Amino acid sequence: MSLQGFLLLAAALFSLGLYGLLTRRNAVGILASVELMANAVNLNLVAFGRWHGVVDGQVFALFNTALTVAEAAIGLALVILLYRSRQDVLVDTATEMKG
Amino acid sequence: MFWHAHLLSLTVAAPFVAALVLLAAPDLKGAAAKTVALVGAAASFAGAIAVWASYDLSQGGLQLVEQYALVPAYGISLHLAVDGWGVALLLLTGVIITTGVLATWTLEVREREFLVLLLVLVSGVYGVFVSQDLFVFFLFYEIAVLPMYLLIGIWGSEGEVEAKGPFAFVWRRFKVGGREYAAMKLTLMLLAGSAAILVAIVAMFFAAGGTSFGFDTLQGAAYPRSMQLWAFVLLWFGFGSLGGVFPFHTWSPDGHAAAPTAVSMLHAGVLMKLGAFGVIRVGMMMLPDGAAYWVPYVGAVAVLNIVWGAMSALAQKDLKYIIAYSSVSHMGVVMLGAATLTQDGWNGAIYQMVAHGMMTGLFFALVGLVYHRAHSRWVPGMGGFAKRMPGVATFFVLAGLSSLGLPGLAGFVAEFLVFLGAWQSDHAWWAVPGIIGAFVTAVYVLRVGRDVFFGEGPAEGFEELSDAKGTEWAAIVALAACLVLLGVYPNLVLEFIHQATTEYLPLVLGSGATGVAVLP
Amino acid sequence: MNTLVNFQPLMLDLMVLFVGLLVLVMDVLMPPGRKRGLGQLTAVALAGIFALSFVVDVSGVAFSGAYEGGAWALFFKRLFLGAGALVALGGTDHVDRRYPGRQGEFWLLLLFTLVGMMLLPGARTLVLFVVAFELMGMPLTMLAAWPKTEDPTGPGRRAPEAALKMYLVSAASTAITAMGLSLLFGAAGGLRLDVIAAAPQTPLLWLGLFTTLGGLSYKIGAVPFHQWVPDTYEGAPTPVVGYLSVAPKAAGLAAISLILVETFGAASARWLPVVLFITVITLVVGNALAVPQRDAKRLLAYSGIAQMGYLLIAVAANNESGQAVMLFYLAGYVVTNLGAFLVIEAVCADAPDADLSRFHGLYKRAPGLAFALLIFLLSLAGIPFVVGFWAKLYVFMAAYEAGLVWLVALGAGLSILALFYYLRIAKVVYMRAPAEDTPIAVGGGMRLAIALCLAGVVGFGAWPGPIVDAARAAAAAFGG
Amino acid sequence: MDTLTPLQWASLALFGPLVVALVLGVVWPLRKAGGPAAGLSLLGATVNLAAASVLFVGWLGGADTVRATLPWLIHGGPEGASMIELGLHLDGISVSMLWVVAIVAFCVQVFSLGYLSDEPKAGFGRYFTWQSLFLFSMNSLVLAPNLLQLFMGWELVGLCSYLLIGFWFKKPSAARAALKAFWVTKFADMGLLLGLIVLFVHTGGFEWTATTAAAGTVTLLFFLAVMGKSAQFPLHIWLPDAMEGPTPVSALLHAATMVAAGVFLVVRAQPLFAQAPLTGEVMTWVGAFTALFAASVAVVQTDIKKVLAYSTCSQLGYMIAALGSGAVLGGYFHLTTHAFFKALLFLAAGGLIHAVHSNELSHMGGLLKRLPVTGWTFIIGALALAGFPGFSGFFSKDLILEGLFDAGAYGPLAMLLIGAFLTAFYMGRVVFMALLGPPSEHAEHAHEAGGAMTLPLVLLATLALGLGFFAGPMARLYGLTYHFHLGAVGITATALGLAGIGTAWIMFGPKQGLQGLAAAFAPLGRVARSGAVDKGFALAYRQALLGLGAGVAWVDRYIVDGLINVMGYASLAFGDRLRAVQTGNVRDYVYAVVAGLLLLGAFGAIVQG
Repeated sequence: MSLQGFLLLAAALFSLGLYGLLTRRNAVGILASVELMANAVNLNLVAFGRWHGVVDGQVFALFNTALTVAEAAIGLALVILLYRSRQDVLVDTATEMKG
Repeated sequence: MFWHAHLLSLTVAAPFVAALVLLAAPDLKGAAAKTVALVGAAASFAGAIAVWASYDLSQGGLQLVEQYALVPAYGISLHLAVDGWGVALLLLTGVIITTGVLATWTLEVREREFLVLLLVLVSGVYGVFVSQDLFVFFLFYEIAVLPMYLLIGIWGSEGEVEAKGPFAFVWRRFKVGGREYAAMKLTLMLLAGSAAILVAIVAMFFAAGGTSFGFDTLQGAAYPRSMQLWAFVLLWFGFGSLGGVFPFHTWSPDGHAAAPTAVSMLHAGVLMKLGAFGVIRVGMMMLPDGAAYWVPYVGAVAVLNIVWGAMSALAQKDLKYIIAYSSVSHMGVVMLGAATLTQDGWNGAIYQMVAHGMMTGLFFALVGLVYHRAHSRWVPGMGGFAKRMPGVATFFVLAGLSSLGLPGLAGFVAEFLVFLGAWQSDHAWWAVPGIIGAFVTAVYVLRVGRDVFFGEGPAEGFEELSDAKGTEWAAIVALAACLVLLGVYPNLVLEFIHQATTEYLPLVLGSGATGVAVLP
Repeated sequence: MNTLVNFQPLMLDLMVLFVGLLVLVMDVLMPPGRKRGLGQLTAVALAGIFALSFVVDVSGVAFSGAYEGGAWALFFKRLFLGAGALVALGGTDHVDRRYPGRQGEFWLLLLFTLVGMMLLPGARTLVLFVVAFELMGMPLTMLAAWPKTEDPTGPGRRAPEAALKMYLVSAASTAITAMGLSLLFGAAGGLRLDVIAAAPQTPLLWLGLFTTLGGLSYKIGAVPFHQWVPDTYEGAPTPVVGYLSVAPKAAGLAAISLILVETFGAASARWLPVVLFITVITLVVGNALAVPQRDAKRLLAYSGIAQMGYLLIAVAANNESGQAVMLFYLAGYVVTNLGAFLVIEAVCADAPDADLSRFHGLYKRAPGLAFALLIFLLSLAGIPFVVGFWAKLYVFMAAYEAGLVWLVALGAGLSILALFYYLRIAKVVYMRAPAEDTPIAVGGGMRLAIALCLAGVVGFGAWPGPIVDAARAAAAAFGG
Repeated sequence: MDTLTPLQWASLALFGPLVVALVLGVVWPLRKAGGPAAGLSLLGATVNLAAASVLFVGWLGGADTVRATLPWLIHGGPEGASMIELGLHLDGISVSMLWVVAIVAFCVQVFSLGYLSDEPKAGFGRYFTWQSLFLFSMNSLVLAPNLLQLFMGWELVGLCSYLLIGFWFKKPSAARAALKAFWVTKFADMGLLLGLIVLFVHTGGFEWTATTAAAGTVTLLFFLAVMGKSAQFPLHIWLPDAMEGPTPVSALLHAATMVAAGVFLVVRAQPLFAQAPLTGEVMTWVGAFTALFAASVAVVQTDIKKVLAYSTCSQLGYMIAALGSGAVLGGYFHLTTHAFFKALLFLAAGGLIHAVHSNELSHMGGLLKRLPVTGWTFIIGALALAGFPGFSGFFSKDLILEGLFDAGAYGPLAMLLIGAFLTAFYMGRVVFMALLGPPSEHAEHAHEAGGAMTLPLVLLATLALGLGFFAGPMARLYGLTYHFHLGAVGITATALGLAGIGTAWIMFGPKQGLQGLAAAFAPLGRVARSGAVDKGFALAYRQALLGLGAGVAWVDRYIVDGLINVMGYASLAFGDRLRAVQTGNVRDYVYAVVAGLLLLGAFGAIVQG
């Protein structure tokens, strides 16, 4: 498979994630979309690393995976907090502060 | 030797030290606090007199030089020195702050804080007049401007302006005429000016090589003409907004009307002079090409100022507004003198700063006194006050006479010199509206004197009226005496002013254009 | 010397990490009622490390060049340490009172964010960049969400919303930025900044650069990536906001400087229009939106956005004096803004919000706080004799030197608008009558923290020379 | 006495009253004591009179011009710095004027002792303070070595006029009249100031001896000031109102001395005026018209002081016309004689008013019997004013008319001749109504006042009677010669004067005849009382000046300041509008971030790539 193939797949994944990010109202859905985007990035990194013939990309991807996991954990904690205080997980109902 | 070597810094610092003492001693209240302030003010006044006495006229130039490095990386240093103009303006400042503190003696609300701010402010004023470093000049200028916000906002008096005109919707957001409004407007307009000044200063700094802010460096630098043209406008706007230049004068009536007595005295008496002084000292002297180009406009606007201010004063019904507009008009005389670029015009401009400072100081002291007793500034409601306050009435008329340029009082000398300079300049016609302005002044000043003090009255509700007392007398009499002294014997300070003008005017005109000789 | 295992440049970072571990251990060992000491421990330890930073030699290279110490990085580290120490000092009361039993984790997270920030200025590879950023960012989100209150009117009730907004915007921008970084990697074939700097200038490279720039703009809250800022500042606990408003901003600017000036400095013609555009809209929007605000924290949030605009001017100057100015500005900004938020915390400690009406007549209730607030506000407005003035002045001078006269004029003009909203706070503090006359009790730590901030603001303002020299020296080391 | 030099005498004359004024001004207990203040002031006036007399006698003997100056004000011009000077200038013109002022002032002060004896002590003291200040001011004007000092004295006498007219400041009409006088003269003084500036810039000095191409401009500007000060049409409007002041003030300032300052300026600056024929022409016509106009108005006045006030305008018109046509001696001599007889008339009128407590002619009548000294001295003054042969006014008026005749100014001459008839007529009217005829009820208890009020009258009457015979010596003082010669003009004028008196006798004497003629005067009375000129000025003041002021103030407040407010308002409104962007919905924030990032990326990839 050529580099372009990987990049196209990554771009597709990223676009899917972006679409979910922009259209989901449910916080969990948004978290999942962000994960999708992160994985697109990882795919990119690995593909580019392979293409350049260096390991940097794989290292970066590893780090990135770890960070994404941590981020998701915090995100889920926040979702729980949100649910506790408002009994739902819809992000667009939290609009008390504005202007 | 110590005293002489540090005379200027001591003079500048004296009020500041008094302010620190007051700040450090929260238990000082009432007369004790006022005495501390008076000592600080009087010490600085004494310093100003010592400067006057020790300035060597035959030698001229900058004297009593002190220099301390401040920010070497940008060539900023605390460089103090006095020239002939400085001598005259230091004396003015000394008189005004001393009498201002005396006139404040009746203040009973948060007086310690009031005096702290007032004294800090006046330190800044002194500093501006003796700075020989543009940056330090600017810093002192800011010290002189900033405390105004709190001084007016906290101790000011309320007023109201009717919502009318095409912009009446503005009243939905602002309480026009109120003291918070006045304080905010004054601060914002003056600091907008400061921002403009700062931009011009930075431009000058780099155009002069980027090594020093010293006057000596900046004054002789070869600035590109194009830069001078816009930088001069910035300085004119910047300093001019403090100097009450049309149309950036509108902070002045509201601000002066709202301000407490001593603040009005200091603000109209000295602070507005800083603006005009800045236009001359920085704008014209350092940017001669810019000055040469813009001077016709500066003069025309100054003439407009004179007439506009006087005509506006004519229609005011609020005592303080009348005096405030008269300041706008009289500051026009200063700017007119500056714009003539003649020896007499410049002499007159600086002399008018001194003369108007004392005169308007006296005015505001008297108006404050009337307000303190009558609890009103509304002229149509007054009348016949002279029965209860004959002394105040007399001195009010005296101040009025000086403002309309009666010979024998300081105002005449100044206006005469300015008009003389105007007729010698390239725009002789400037003298005509100037003289008409003086006539209109006669109309409104004496009319308000009549409306307040003469005729029948006083009406009901003015039972508390009484003549000036104690320290108030001291303030009033001292200012009036200065007006007379300066009117009768102008050379007392004019010699000093003339000396400096002789040195400075060629900077603007170019060395070839003048043959002004030093006085024998 | 084997730079792979040279820990010398990381000494300070490791010390902070150690303190963090110490807090973790102590938290387990300490009885629940005595955990107040953890805050004090943090404050003292950070202050100590701050002092040690003048002794320990942290220059050199670590991780085979992936990390680089030096005067520039050290300047930032001191800023972070200072900010951390001041927050710990001033925030101990808050944490102790509001999060009983959870103090340990709070300080631990704070220390971890500090480690992240301190790593950042020395990072010379994208991996370390991302790791440092996340180490800084994720605990901050948690700190913002720290209050667990069921009381719908109590303080901290808006924290979940604040944290959520911060988190979601962050997650979105991080994901897209990561994509940008991957493109940078793809274009350059390496993660080291020097490799990227030498990369062929392809569209892929620019795509990656600008996407990354956007992500960093989110960190400093530049328009249009700023919208989380006011909501988060308004809802999150005030000491956290104070910290959030200075330290991560400095870190973000360090990162921007590394990318734009250090890596792509030679190609400034490429990015300058973009940065100028962001600068201008940040200045305008920040100032304009600060004007109508009624909540002090929210007002300061917008004003903070505007301040970032001024700092971006320094970056846009793209020269050594621009960097020096940025460092000086940040030093002043840390003490000023942190001081202002600490005063807000002192005044509104138990209130559900920081509405301006709570500041009415503060002068009568707490003259010292009122005075300190006034000075902080004047400094933010850039008024002479306090540090903010010199900061703005130097920014203007650097911009003028770089030929950006119009930007100087815009900045100077908008500073008048800024003065208006800062004075609005001063106005209610000094000119309005208080609703209640009760004096405000301020704890010792808070008092000391505010006094230190005040001393910094006034001291740097009265005598800016040493800091200017230090900033210049640090800037000279940058990119050298 | 010979031990003092003329300069020292002059200094004594100048500074004596100043010292008195300063002492009274500063030492308020003395001023408020009243009597002692008056004593001190009188002492100053006496010293002044003595010094002036010594000088006068000296100059009658033919002394040379003496001049002494001190530097006062630095002037820096392109040629270098010089000093503008102040000082003393003694020659025939200044010394004679000094003497006239000294005599009248002395008489007035003595008279005031009696006239104002009912005033409260503080007011009494204040009155004499102003009197002394006036004396100093007038002397500094008269003795001025250059036109600048003359201007300064000029302004100061204006101030004193303001203070003295407004002496009863609690009376609104007095406060208003004082203001009006000050404003009108100040308005006119703009001309003098501007003229001085033009003169200075052209000649480098304020000398009246200068020769300059700008003389026309300068003198026309000067003449504006003269019109104000010497109450020439149409700037005469302040003078009748000025009668609100105490009558001795009217005698001193508004009849004898201050209003004559305008004429004095023309005499003093004759070398300049001589270079400007156009100005002379204007002066002749304005003066002649004023003489005729004011005389006509005087005819119908019912207030004795108003009659005298208009008479003063009229007589000043004679002087101006004379000076305009080159009859310098006539103008200046008339100034001198007029000073004495008009001061006499005012003081005597004051005596009459004091006796009946009214200004109205109809309230008087038959007072000659009750106040013989006052009455007879008044008649002497009236005859002098009417130009009755042998009285001083006869000689001086004759000089004027002859001068106009010689200059060929026949139009103005005709006006002045009619004026001469009217003058005699209205003075006759006053005499017959107030002094002769049946006593009115007000006059029943009238009686002669004390010596303080009668002695000055006698002294002035002597001068009014006899001064005409000293025209020769007076002319020598001015450096001119005088020969008595009664030509056709003089005879005509005398005849017209006698006819005027006769007409008055017929109409207001015992027979009360010729009432048809009185009816003919009625429209004139209506015109006079309607105060058309006054109304014109009031209109200019209220509508033009105040209206413009109100307009300017409105524009300043609501447009100029309004725009500045709008700038603030717009900033706030902009912020308000912008708030809508911050919806509070985090999804919108994410949209903004994504959009921003994609935009940046697109910019990077497409535009830059």
